[in-house]
Amino acid sequence: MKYKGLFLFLSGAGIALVLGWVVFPLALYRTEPQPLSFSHKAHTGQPASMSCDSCHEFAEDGRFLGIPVVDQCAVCHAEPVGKTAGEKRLVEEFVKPKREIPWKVYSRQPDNAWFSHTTHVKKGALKCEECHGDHGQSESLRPYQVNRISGYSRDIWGPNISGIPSQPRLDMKMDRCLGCHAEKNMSQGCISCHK
Amino acid sequence: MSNRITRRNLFQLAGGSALGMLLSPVPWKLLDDSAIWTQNWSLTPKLPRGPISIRNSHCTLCPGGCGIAARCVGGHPYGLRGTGQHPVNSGFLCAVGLAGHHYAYHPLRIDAPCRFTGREEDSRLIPASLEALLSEMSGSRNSTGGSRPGGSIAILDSRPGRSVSQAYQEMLSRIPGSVYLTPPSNEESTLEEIRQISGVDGWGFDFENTHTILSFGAPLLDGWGTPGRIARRFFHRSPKELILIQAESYRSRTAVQASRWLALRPGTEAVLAMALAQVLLQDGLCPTDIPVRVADWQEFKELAFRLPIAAAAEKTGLPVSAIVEVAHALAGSSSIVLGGCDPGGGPLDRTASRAIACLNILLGNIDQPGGIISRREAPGVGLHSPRGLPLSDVADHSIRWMIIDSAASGYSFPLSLLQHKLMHDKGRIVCLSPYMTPIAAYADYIIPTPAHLESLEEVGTPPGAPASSWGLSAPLLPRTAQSVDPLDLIPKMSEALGFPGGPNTSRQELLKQRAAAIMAARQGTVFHPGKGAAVKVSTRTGTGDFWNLLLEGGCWVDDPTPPRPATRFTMLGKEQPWRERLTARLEQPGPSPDQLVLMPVGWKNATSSGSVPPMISKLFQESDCRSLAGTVLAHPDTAASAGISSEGKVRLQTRSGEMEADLKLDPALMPGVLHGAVGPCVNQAQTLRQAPAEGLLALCPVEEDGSWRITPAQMKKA
Amino acid sequence: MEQKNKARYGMVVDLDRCTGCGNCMMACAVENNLAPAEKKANDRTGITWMRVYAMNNGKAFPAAETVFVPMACQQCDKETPCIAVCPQNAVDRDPGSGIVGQVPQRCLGCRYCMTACPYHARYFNWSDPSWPAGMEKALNPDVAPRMRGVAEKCNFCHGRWHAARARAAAQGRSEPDPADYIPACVESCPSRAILFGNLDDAGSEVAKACQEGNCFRFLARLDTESKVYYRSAKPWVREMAEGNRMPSGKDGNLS
Amino acid sequence: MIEQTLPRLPVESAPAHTIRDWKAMEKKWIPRGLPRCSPGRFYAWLAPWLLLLAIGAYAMYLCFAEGLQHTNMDNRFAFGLWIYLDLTVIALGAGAFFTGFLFYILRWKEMTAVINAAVVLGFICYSSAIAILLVDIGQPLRAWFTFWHPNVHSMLTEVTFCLSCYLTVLAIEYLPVLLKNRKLRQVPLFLVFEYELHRVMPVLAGVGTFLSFFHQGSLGGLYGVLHGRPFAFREALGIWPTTFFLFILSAAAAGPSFVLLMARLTQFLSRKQLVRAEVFAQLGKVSGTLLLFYVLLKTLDTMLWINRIYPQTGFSPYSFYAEPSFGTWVLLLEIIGLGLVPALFLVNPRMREKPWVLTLMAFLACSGVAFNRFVMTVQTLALPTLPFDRFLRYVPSWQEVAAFLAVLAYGVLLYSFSFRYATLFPQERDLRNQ
Repeated sequence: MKYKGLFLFLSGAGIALVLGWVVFPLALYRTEPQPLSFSHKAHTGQPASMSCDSCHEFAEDGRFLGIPVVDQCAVCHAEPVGKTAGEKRLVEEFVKPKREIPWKVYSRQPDNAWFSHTTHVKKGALKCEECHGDHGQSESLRPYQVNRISGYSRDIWGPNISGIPSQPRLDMKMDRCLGCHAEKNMSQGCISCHK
Repeated sequence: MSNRITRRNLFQLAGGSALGMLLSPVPWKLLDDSAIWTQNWSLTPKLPRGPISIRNSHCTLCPGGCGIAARCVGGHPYGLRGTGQHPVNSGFLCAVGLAGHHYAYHPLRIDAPCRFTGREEDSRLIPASLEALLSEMSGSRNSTGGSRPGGSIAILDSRPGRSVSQAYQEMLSRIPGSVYLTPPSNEESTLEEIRQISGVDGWGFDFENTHTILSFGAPLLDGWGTPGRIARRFFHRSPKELILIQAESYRSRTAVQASRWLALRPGTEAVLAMALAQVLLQDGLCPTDIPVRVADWQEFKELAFRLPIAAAAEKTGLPVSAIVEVAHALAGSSSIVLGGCDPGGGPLDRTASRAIACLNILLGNIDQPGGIISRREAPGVGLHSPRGLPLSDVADHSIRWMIIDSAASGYSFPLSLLQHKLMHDKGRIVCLSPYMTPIAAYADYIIPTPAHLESLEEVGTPPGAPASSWGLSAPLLPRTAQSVDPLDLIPKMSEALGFPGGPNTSRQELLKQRAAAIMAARQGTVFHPGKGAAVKVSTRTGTGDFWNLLLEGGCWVDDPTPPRPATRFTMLGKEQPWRERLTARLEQPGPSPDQLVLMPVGWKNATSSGSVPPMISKLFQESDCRSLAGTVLAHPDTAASAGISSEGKVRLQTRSGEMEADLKLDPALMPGVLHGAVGPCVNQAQTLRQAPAEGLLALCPVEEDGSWRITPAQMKKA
Repeated sequence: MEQKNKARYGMVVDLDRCTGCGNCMMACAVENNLAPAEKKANDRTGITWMRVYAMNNGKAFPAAETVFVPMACQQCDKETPCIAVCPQNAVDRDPGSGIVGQVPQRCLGCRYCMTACPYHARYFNWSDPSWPAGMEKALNPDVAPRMRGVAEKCNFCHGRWHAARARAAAQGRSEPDPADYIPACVESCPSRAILFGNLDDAGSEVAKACQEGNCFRFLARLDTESKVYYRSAKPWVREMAEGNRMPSGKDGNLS
Repeated sequence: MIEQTLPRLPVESAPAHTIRDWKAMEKKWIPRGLPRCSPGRFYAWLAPWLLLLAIGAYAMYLCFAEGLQHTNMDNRFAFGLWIYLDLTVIALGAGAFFTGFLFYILRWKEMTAVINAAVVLGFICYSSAIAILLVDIGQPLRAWFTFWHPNVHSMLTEVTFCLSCYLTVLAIEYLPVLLKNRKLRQVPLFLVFEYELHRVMPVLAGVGTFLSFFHQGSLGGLYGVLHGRPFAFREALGIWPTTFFLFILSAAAAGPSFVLLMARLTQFLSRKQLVRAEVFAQLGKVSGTLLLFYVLLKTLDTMLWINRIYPQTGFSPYSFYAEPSFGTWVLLLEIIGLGLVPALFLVNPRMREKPWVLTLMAFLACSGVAFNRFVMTVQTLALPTLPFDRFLRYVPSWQEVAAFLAVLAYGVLLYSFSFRYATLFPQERDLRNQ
């Protein structure tokens, strides 16, 4: 047992690494269900073939209205489209009583961030996919994970627990904003984006 | 041996784990997340989310009638501003109105009927029910018969002229011996005297076209009338020149902005007015038709010359030259002489108001452009005149039930005024109020009504306005379940008092009828807040259309009223009671120089509305804008004469009692005068159980002439 | 290149027009989600991004004169005292607007900026801000509420600036319409004592007004080149404001 | 007797043999050949300080849990007792770096008599400064932002970086002092570690000197750069205001005095001679020389300040000293009473020989530095800047005072433990044998 010390040292390190890289993320994030299942693909694909901004609208004053209100759903879903249980629930629990659907928003930024979709989409000519990935093509809503400490959606930090951005980038932390702003020679001032 | 775990082995394991941890995301992510947690924790509220919209309405906190535009998130107001181009307030609000949407969350909000167990300091707040009130009312019917002369049932209406006021008056008209009361009015005191002198109702100030204003302490630039209207006349790029002469004992906010400030000794307003009248008569500055139109010209002239100018100058503390100059300045152009006083001090005494009204007549200001012009009432007022009996004119100890409606703060008049009118022992006060105010705390029953912006209300003609106006205050916030609409309470009270079958129309119906009446008269214009412009009522077709526009913040304004044919005046009254009163005032010896006088001071916007929004505490506690209630200001010499050299706690004593106050030294004050700041109580730590108190106003007894603004006082170190 | 000094926002406050009504303070407090004053809050502990001070000429009745001085962050342009001292870049000067921006979420609460500011325009959250129950529903969605232990100050209503820029983007303009970006204090002032606009736009009302003879800056000799100008026709006001403290009994200067 | 005063110590309720065992065990931790008082007496001495520490910990808890509303600081007096404390303890803690500098770099062998004590004192001063800073800032959980998003132009960034680095250095320097303990030396690893540490000590002393140089200066710069506060503002030499250099010099001057003072105090309390008189005299000489130099520069700086900065900022020369409680006596006391006087006495060899003069003058020198930090913190903030401002007053709250005292108690405790279980004064054994 000449290498007992080294063995113990390495096993201590190994246990810590497993705890840190595997167990910790599981403990840090809480998965919350979405209130309804939703397929973006069913809306953007055939036959509906809607574009992003047919539901995620821009108001005249330049504000982005974000997740559509239930009245917008009601335009098509006043009565169940199809026979699924989800459709039935949508109509009975939300559309008819005009109750807003409590969606969990993957990309919800904190209250102190000001992000104008209008500026980025209309002036900056960014595509929705550049930040939101292929969310618009998804068949179903992936689980929403919330950080137990900070209360942020996991999408802000990005899927990689190390914080090293994946390619294509999926994280939504400030350094990603700043990187793009620096690249495109856009404002770097704090209150340009903080409210 | 080698299989034993030694201490050294444990160190090795721990060392490895520590290294492993450092190479894992744990410490770094925890550091980051804990920092984000501090930015995001639940101790800071989350922001509301939703579509942004603008909703227009009217402010009903005071009679000013300002149009408000509310920025809303998800339909919920989060910021108010004046409606742009609004004909009444020109897009401006006062500081209190700006936070009007916060009233619903007032920490002193009353959510159920309640009462205090007594008037003592340690009395408790207990629940009271509407049923208990109604049964006590019906019980009292047997003992008093509901027909005591002098008014056994009184309704004190802080906002006369509303449709609810009509309903009150209708109810009272069927109850013998009842009386409809209005609280002392500050801003229209001059107009009220002119009404009595001329026997004609309906007057307004034509500030927009006037050249010279002589104001006897009216806080013109501190919330008078509709602040936006006054501000527009004074400050907005306007080609018309304006001279303001402010006669007041200290350099108030208004005096600072005035072209000339006359440091007038308190209580000598009537003397100055009569001295000015004397100069006008002496120098032949009255228009020629005035002597003909005044019935008692000779008597008045005699009275005006009673006190030599030099004597008047001494009494008022002004140089003779100043009096002469002011008289000439007033006569030389269109002018208005305006009586008033600091809102904390209530109305100017009636003798002074009468003298000021007479001065306007001598100057020929009545029915002249830029003077005091005719103003017809808005259509649809109906059977009852909005004017009630002033509270001070009711016989003492005659009222069994005093019902106080809306916006009564307890800082606009001393509670002793109310107290003296109540019957001994049996007198009861019912206060309809959304918040706990000193007056509510004093009541026997507090009935919660909807808070500001929670119910459909109306706004009538603001004080001193040149033309009548009418608009709606559409609710911007949902009503709370427990609040009671006064209109629903009236028939119940009427029935309890033995007169069933009271008015039974809904609030909306009542207001719709009024709107229809205005529409039917086809006069005036209606302002469209969305367009920022007004259109003639006669061009609008449907009543429904008109109603909807009013609900969206529209405002009807009457056309200018044509001048009345030469009005005749009786300056000193039919039986000439004013000759004696004015004489007494002119011959009254001046106060002795070492006699301190206490003058209550306040801020109209804060003392006139039932309560103040919590945010107002910033102005009182954290800036130099306003003095906290309970502060007494004095010139250092004044304090020195009382043996006090530094700021701090002092005791004030008047014939009404004694009280502790915070002395602040202010060399800007007239020596011998103490300014006692009254209301509002802005302390955020207030709870319903510890009701706000009346404060220094309790030291100010109501004089025979109905005023309480000058009280001899003593001050000593606490 | 695009972002270089598009605008340099500033103010001119006419002290002769100010009646001390407090509208600016209230409008500011409501707009910027300030909490009502705490029970014991006073002029030294309370948070008021805009505060009205009274300045007097030190004389007694009847010669006493007072002007009200609305004072917010003076938005210093040159060697901005608070920017240089902040250890973690929680304050910066926005290059596109000239606004000295404070980001409370970055702040760690050392209060060095507060000792650096000669205008006392910076405020610290000595406790968690608290609103009466339910009032969080009435918060302005465009301004983040602050937490305890951080400094805050006037950012020239940056919430309105953001909204105006978004509106401009929606309309395809690169710069906000001046009519869309008016700070709450300016908007609410009934006597129109406050002018606001782009100081670099020679045609703007502020750019012209700040050149007038009656115009001055508080503590101008400290050379911070603040972007909040004041004006008054009263010589004593100008003299005091520029840093020549006048002997007034209470402050007891030796002269 | 002492046992009776401490009925609550768990030791006392234990059976007699346990106490005996414990006493014997405790004795093994005490360095060989150094007489120390009985453990009962030692822990009785600690009890009041522990109490103070507990009260202070409660006060700090209040600030962490409910925010700094528990202090009497306000928006105008944003720095208070704690910042004053930080500045002062760091200035006094300069004894560590300066003694280290003298011993390791300049090879003044006689400093070996106090080097351990100086390191311990330095460690105490710096760790308490960091601890109180963490209470003083509003958001301690975000304190690391300074490292992640540093503003290199801020003096406070410089302070934070140097302070935390130097505290690490001090901790490493402190370790061998602890590891020399005879029980700890039984662990072979520690022995090796301690030996290795000794070899790098001169390097550490060099690093420490460099870091100290910067943060002492930056603490001075903290005020000197405030061009919005003409009272504190000084013109820059290069990128640093003159206060930068004055603070370095004054701290270097006060540091040896503080070491001297503490050694004297320890001698007095333990009733033993611990350090040879020549060493004290040497410390006094160093302190006095530096202080004289400092007084000269400070005077020069004050003259420049009165004649250049005052007129430039539009403040009248005397307005800063107009308030009766902060008259010109402040300036005179600081420069002459607590500067020139001790400096002159300390440089005089004949005066240095008298122990009481040496001690008193060292005390005055330390007070002078403390007073300078007080003036820079408190008077800077109390003075008005805007024309309608008034001179302000500030009285710390009990929580601030309690935290202040807790830091003092922490220092006493750590110092007492170090004195008992480590060799702070190597000459003690020799002096005892003589």
